[in-house]
Amino acid sequence: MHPIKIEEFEGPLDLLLQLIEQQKLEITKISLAQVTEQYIEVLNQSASQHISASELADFLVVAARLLLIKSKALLPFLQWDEEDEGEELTGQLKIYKEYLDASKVVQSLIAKKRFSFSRSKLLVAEEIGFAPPPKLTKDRLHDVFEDVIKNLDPWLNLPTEVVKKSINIQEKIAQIRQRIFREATTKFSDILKEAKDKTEVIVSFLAILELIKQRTVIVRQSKNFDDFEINRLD
Amino acid sequence: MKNLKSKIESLLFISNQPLALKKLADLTKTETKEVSEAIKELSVEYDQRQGGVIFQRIGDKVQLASSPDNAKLVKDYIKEETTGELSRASLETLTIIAYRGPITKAELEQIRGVNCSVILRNLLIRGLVESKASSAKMQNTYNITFDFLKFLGLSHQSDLPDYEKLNSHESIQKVLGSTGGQNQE
Amino acid sequence: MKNLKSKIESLLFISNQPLALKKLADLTKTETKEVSEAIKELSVEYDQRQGGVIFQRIGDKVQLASSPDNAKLVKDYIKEETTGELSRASLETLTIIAYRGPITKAELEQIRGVNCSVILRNLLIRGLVESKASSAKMQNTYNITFDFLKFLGLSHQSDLPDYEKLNSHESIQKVLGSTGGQNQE
Repeated sequence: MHPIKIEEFEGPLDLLLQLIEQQKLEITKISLAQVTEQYIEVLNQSASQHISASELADFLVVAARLLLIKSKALLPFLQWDEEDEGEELTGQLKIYKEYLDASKVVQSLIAKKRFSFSRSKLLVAEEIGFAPPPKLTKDRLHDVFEDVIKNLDPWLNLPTEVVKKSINIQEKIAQIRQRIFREATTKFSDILKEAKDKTEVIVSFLAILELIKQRTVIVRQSKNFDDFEINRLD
Repeated sequence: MKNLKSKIESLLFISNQPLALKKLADLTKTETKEVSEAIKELSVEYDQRQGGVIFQRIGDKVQLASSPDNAKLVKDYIKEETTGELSRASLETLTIIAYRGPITKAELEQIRGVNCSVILRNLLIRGLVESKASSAKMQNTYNITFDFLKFLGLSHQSDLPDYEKLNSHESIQKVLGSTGGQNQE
Repeated sequence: MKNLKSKIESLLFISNQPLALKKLADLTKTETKEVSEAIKELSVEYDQRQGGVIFQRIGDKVQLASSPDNAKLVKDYIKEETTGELSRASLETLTIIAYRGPITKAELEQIRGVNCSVILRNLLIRGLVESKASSAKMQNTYNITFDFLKFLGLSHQSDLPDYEKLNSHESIQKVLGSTGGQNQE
């Protein structure tokens, strides 16, 4: 495997693109499956240092989509919807790449320093002196300031909202873990039956992978591309 | 028409901010449609003249600016300290907004694949992006400002390289319309 | 020559005052004689165009100005801009300065969430706001003027309605204080 050395990335798509390009791959479903593990590894390494709380949820969402793509390639018996997640993500990635390339062109345009400038002050013949807006009152100022304060709310609440979103994903992972713990042995297809939407399917995968890594469960598959059993290790 | 063009030119010349079509129509007591015609003609005239002053337009706003050919001369004269330095995230976001604007936050996030609240706020504060309530899209849309256009030294957004292609990206509609809208809040 | 004309035009456009031939020669690093030639040509071009901007020569100084044909329109616009009611954006800015001044531009922009450069300049021109070098904050601070305070019928800033409560409102403190590193790029 190629060593992963990612210096800096702007969001999950950028990270994904860097991983693909490092291995000189084209943007295809197969390459996405190939870099899935590395993506998750980088995520584990960098989550605390490089990824802000406001962006973590987006990184997790892409991780989940990657796992889904990989699992579909490995386990064709999984058929939970008609949408082709792989097509969708490769499409998105290709578009992102086009704008990323364009941003380099824009950067070189700016670097030429061909700036233009406009007048900074209204062109008036004489000094204006003191010219208050005739109808303005102190009460109006008061009302406007209250509005200004109220308008700060969405921004001030933003960090909480974003954190909530990542907690949701992490909570789901925790729920699924507990389920696996309750039953000593369970089938993957059974877990999937209960998944309400695509995100839960994805999250199930994340949870199981995590548990395998922690050596709390072991997964058995009788033959390739088949359903598998999850056993708790006591 | 010549008359109206002259009026618009006078107003733009003395003003220190971009003027909207609607505002120009009010000031000149003319229909917006006529103002729109006059502006188109003026814009073409300025483009053809290639003089020391350019005619910039973004959406329904217009402004006169010094030609980018004389950037250094003007910069030194007015003692501007513009460097045009932008972080990668800013550059990436501005590029998408420049090519796709006016664009909603959800559309922007769909392309970048990441929450853009923080970066948008930074760009709004730096005056490189502005937001507008859009009744058509039922939410705010964002576009680049004249200040950013001046960094680029262009008269119009559409003068950006490959504008046609990146503005009306075929598959982008598919992505934006898809159910994979993970980033909607 | 086209080049030199373009340079002179840019400088005249951006300048708020007439420029002497000698000054133009210095700025463009050209001989006065060439500048004189270029100015003649520019002057003829502007005369032929009969647009909204005219080229004036007074003694050895030259300037661009709005056409006298539109004198009334321009005067009305300036009057509206400098003595009329404030736009919503300007009003918000003035209000924040009234309740929070002395305040830096950066703090002001954190609260409004948008760039305030142009608005601030216009409020300064109208004598509603003044700026002061603040050694404590290492940058200029802005506050409302005494004239404006008197105009509101107040003798102290703290006499503004609900001053205590609004001045130190929690949301304002939060947005100016640690916003959890949200504002770094």
